[in-house]
Amino acid sequence: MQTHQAKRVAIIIEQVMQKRLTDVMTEAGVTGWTVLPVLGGSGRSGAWSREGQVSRAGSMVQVVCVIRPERLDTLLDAAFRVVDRHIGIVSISDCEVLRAERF
Amino acid sequence: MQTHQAKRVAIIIEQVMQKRLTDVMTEAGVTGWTVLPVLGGSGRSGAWSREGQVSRAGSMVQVVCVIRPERLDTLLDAAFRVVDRHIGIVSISDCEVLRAERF
Amino acid sequence: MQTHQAKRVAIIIEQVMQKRLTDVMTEAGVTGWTVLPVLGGSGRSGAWSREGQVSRAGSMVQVVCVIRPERLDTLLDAAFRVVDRHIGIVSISDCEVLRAERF
Amino acid sequence: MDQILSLAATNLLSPIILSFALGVAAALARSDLNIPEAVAKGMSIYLLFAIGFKGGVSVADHGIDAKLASSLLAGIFLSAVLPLIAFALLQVMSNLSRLDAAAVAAHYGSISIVTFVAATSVLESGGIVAEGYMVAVAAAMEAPAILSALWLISRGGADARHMDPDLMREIMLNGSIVLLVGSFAIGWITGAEGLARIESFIVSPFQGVLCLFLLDMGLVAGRGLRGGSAVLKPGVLAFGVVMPLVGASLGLVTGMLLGLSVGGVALFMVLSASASYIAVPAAMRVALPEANPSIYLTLSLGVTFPFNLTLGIPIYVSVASALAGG
Amino acid sequence: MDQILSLAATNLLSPIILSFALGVAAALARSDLNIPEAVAKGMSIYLLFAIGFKGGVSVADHGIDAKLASSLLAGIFLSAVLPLIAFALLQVMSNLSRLDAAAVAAHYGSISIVTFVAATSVLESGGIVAEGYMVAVAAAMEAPAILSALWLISRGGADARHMDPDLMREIMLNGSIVLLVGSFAIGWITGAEGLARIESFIVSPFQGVLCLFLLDMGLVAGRGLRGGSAVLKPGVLAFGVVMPLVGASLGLVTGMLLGLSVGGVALFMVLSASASYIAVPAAMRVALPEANPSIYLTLSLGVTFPFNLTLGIPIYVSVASALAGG
Amino acid sequence: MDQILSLAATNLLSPIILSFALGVAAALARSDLNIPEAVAKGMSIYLLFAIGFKGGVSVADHGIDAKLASSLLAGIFLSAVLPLIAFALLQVMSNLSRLDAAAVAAHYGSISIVTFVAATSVLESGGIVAEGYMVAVAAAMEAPAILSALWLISRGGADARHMDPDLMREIMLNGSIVLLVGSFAIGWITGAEGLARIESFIVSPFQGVLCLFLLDMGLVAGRGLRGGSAVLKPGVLAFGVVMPLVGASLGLVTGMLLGLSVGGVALFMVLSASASYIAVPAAMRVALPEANPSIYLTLSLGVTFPFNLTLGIPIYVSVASALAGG
Ligand SMILES: Nc1ncnc2c1ncn2[C@@H]1O[C@H](COP(=O)(O)O)[C@@H](O)[C@H]1O
Ligand SMILES: Nc1ncnc2c1ncn2[C@@H]1O[C@H](COP(=O)(O)O)[C@@H](O)[C@H]1O
Ligand SMILES: Nc1ncnc2c1ncn2[C@@H]1O[C@H](COP(=O)(O)O)[C@@H](O)[C@H]1O
Ligand code: NA
Ligand code: NA
Ligand code: NA
Repeated sequence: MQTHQAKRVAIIIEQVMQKRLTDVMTEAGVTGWTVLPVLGGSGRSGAWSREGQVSRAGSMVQVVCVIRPERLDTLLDAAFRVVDRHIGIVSISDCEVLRAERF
Repeated sequence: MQTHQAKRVAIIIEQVMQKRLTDVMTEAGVTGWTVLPVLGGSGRSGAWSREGQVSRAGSMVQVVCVIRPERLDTLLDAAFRVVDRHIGIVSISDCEVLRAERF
Repeated sequence: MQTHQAKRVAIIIEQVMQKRLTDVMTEAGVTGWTVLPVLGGSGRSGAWSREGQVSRAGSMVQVVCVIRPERLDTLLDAAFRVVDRHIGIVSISDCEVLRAERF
Repeated sequence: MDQILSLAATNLLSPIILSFALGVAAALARSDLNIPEAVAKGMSIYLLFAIGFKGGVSVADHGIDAKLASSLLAGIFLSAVLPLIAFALLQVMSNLSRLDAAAVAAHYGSISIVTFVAATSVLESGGIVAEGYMVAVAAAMEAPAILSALWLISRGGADARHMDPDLMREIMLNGSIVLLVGSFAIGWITGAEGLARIESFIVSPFQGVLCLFLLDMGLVAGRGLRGGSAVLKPGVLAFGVVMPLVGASLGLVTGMLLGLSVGGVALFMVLSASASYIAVPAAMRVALPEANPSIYLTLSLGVTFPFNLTLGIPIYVSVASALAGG
Repeated sequence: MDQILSLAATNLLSPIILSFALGVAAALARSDLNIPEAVAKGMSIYLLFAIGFKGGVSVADHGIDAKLASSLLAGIFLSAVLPLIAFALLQVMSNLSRLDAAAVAAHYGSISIVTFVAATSVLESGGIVAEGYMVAVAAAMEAPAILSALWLISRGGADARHMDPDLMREIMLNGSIVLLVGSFAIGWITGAEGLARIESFIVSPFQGVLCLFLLDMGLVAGRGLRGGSAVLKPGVLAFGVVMPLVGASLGLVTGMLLGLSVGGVALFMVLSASASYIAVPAAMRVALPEANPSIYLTLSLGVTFPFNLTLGIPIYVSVASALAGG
Repeated sequence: MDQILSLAATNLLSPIILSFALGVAAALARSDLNIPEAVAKGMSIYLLFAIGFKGGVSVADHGIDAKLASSLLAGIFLSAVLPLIAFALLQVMSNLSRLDAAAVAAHYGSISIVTFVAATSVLESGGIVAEGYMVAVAAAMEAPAILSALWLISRGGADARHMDPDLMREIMLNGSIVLLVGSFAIGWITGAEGLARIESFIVSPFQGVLCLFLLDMGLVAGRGLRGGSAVLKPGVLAFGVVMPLVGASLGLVTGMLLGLSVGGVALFMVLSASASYIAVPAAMRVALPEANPSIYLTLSLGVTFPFNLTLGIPIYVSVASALAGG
């Protein structure tokens, strides 16, 4: 089956920043992404879990974005502006996609 | 630690199609997969989020399947038959697995 | 944008084992991870879904860990000790990260 | 007319309608107020269980009615026929594609159980009784419309995914039908004695739960309007208000031919006038994936549902009282 | 016998049993009816809190009973001994491996709190009172069975993951034990006055919430049966019905030796007869991961739970009335 | 003093406080007891809706009060000023950075609606009435503190993310403000008649829901203390108890100047004494991401909330009765 090279960017970020991130991505011309829930985690700022949250302040989500390789830098620049001062991580991996006309 | 080459296929698809997809995968001999929840997303057909859903009609899930490289095409053919007319994306990446006897 | 090589380890494991896994990871010096919810799946031990669970006994989660390549083996050894006798899968893939000082 | 206006005013200023309005307003103002999906689902299960149970108890109380069977058949017939009318109307009023028109039509043949619940609560506060088996009629009217719409498409030669057995089972055994019919049966079997045991759960807090549920519906409808209003051309919008009136008229005639009580006629009107936004959208995503969900969801949930809730129900109840109340 | 039959009939036609049956039927018919996990969890928290609180209030009302301590000890003893009997029975009746047999045995020594709740509601509707501290006995019987089963395995030389301190804490402080004991204490401390403040929350809607909760249990049990019935050989299946009767007999003897009231004896029978499907499965996944969960879950939830709910409880209540009702 | 002690004793032994204590104890003992996020969110929506609605009905009953507007303005003023006091206190009592101190200060200017709800329930059980519009004052006091804190930071020259319009909207239209104000309006519009329709939903079960909700708050606070207590140095800890008393004193003066009833004065004290743990933390994560959430969350939820709930409320009510009850 015919597949096409792409990049998969996964951004784990605080839920309060989600809309700001996707807004910036949209401005940068990225229109496809998916948001996945996150139950908990641990990092430099300590461990947290959804259970321990009375507010959404501490919750995080994962925003996944599959894009053409040549658009990667635009996306990273945009994402970086939002993620910069906030906790969270950005990882990029290679992948292939079916139906490239969709990207 | 001993690892083995494999392929990781991630299919984001409407929840109403989930069982149809996994049924087709089972028919094609694929017996291992995991279903992850999705909170929202954006694509050619616009943005959506679980919050805005009164029915499960608009909800999506992510089906992840780790398989031996030689079985990839069988899986993609099967998945494509279900995904074809529907919204959603299929991405494939390389990975390695522990305990290959399990695949 | 400057990125750095890393490894992404995804471990799908029973929820009752989650804390045991992350404890072992912490002991091994791994301090960053994220836990994602899982809705259901299928494997050698049959199919299951959150819907069919009255107890948390059957539920699973996905623990994702992004680490420097040189620390991969430490992590896998630690994880293997917990996963060994249990159902679940461990997959490893290459990725790149922003802000490597965080890992 | 006076009665309609006063009933409409009472209705508009009731806690349930105001809660709905609050939800719409909050969504339009982009507040982050939101009710968790699981809680909303839990409330809808509560409402379905309660309304079904009470219907069954009422049938147990008043004995079985010769009109039950004919009402069910009439309901099935209406549900199957309304999509054809809706489709024809859409061809005239809008320039939707055949596919989108058929998908929309399916929604208007089927029913909205929350509209039905809201109507029973208006009837109750007006002291009007209705046949308890109307909840069974509601359940019977959920599915036939889908088959009609798919027939419309296949007749047009479009390559609709053929109604596979899985989809058929999903439609006929969808959760809300099963819960409605099941709790109706439980209420019927256990009767007044059963009701006594769970009355303080399913009767007393009912109106309050309905308020919070409509708050959520308002939030969802408001968000839908914010995102989807762009796809609704004037013709389509007008259809969202005209079609309920057409449906209600057919419901009125049917209810009167069946010889139902005032409440029964009013509920038949409500069922015919209301449009599905749960079962039918899910079926459409499977069977007609190319149809645009924004159109049918925004129309059904953002236009017709609020119209029925605020103005439609008082109109239908008043008209039923005037014509069938003789 | 007559009493058993009439009680069984009343029981079978009560809203709670019919709701359970509806759930099983919906699941077997593969309807998509389902209650969100969070809502089911919320209802179980409500039920535990209410039953614990009411037990505590009843102890506050009737003063502390000299039999409280002996009942707790007897409960712990029964919970520890029942797995040994169950294990022996399984060796005779089935050809399960030692591992699977021990895992199943652990479930039958422990208890099902929903079965307990359903039994108290049958007692209540029959006007039979029971010692309020039976909820404390229920809490005490949750864990010992697990230790017995692990001892069975280690004795057999199998390499069971040794009972680590974490697992021990998880078992002793599992959510339902803590909530049951905690709300029992709150009820005891605040007494009738505390009850008056929250009565319309924990007493009036109780039966109704139980209906919806059992609807969910029915759905889960039905889904389990659909998927897991293949693993249950006739011998294992028979065990699922025989073991509760054996357990109930021991509970009967214990309750009578303790000199409990009719209601107390009946509840002791119910606790001994019921099998865990929450705390024990979770512990087994950690301690005996190689044991097959399909076997113990399907047996406990798909066979023994429905048996107790429908036939068991009426039998136990009738027998207790006949023998202890002197 | 005697009155304080007896009120404190009654309060400490009420089901709601004991439920909170149970939650804290379970979390500290690392039990896995937990209430699903969706259920906790659902309960908080219920509580906000009920408290807002009842406030509105009470205003509808007693007619509009000339003091409504001045109370709202006073509330806004207090909310804006308290952070400045808190900030100054922190500079003296602790060695938190400017950033952390400002973030903490924002929390103490804003309010905790659950503390408010618990206080109304203490007033009710003491037969003390309060102005219904105090819920509107509560809503008005949520946001101004955030602006004050951000001003403190920008004045200090730190590069605070500037208050963008999105954040402003998020703060002003956050879910709890909208729900509180909206249900207040609905209660006001529908009045006693509206209340009659949903009374058995929003009045009778209220105390019971509050118990379960506080159980969850206890679990969250306990988990927070387990993880976060390390970050709280003695000075910061002391601030968590001193600041509420300072706030309450200002609230007392304000309430008396406004000429409110005893209940109204007590509630003004409670609002001023309580610290936010929902709206403000979310705003701080956006506006001051570098401030350490462990500090402000542990302090507000793990120290000040329990203090107010157990000792604070009885003190404030007693003082208000003594001084304003003349
Ligand atoms: N190495 C990692 N691998 C996976 N997730 C991580 C990692 N580091 C941080 N995270 C996630 O990002 C959140 C914030 O991390 P931090 O900014 O390091 O406190 C954590 O709670 C985790 O959910
Ligand atoms: N480039 C992408 N990256 C990640 N997820 C995507 C992407 N495009 C689409 N999706 C997901 O697939 C859904 C349907 O996409 P579409 O078919 O383009 O409307 C979206 O709502 C997203 O959840
Ligand atoms: N090949 C696979 N790809 C993705 N997930 C898998 C795969 N095999 C197993 N899983 C997940 O791991 C769980 C346990 O698998 P197993 O140990 O094979 O029964 C399944 O229920 C799935 O959620
Ligand atoms: Na209709
Ligand atoms: Na037992
Ligand atoms: Na304050």
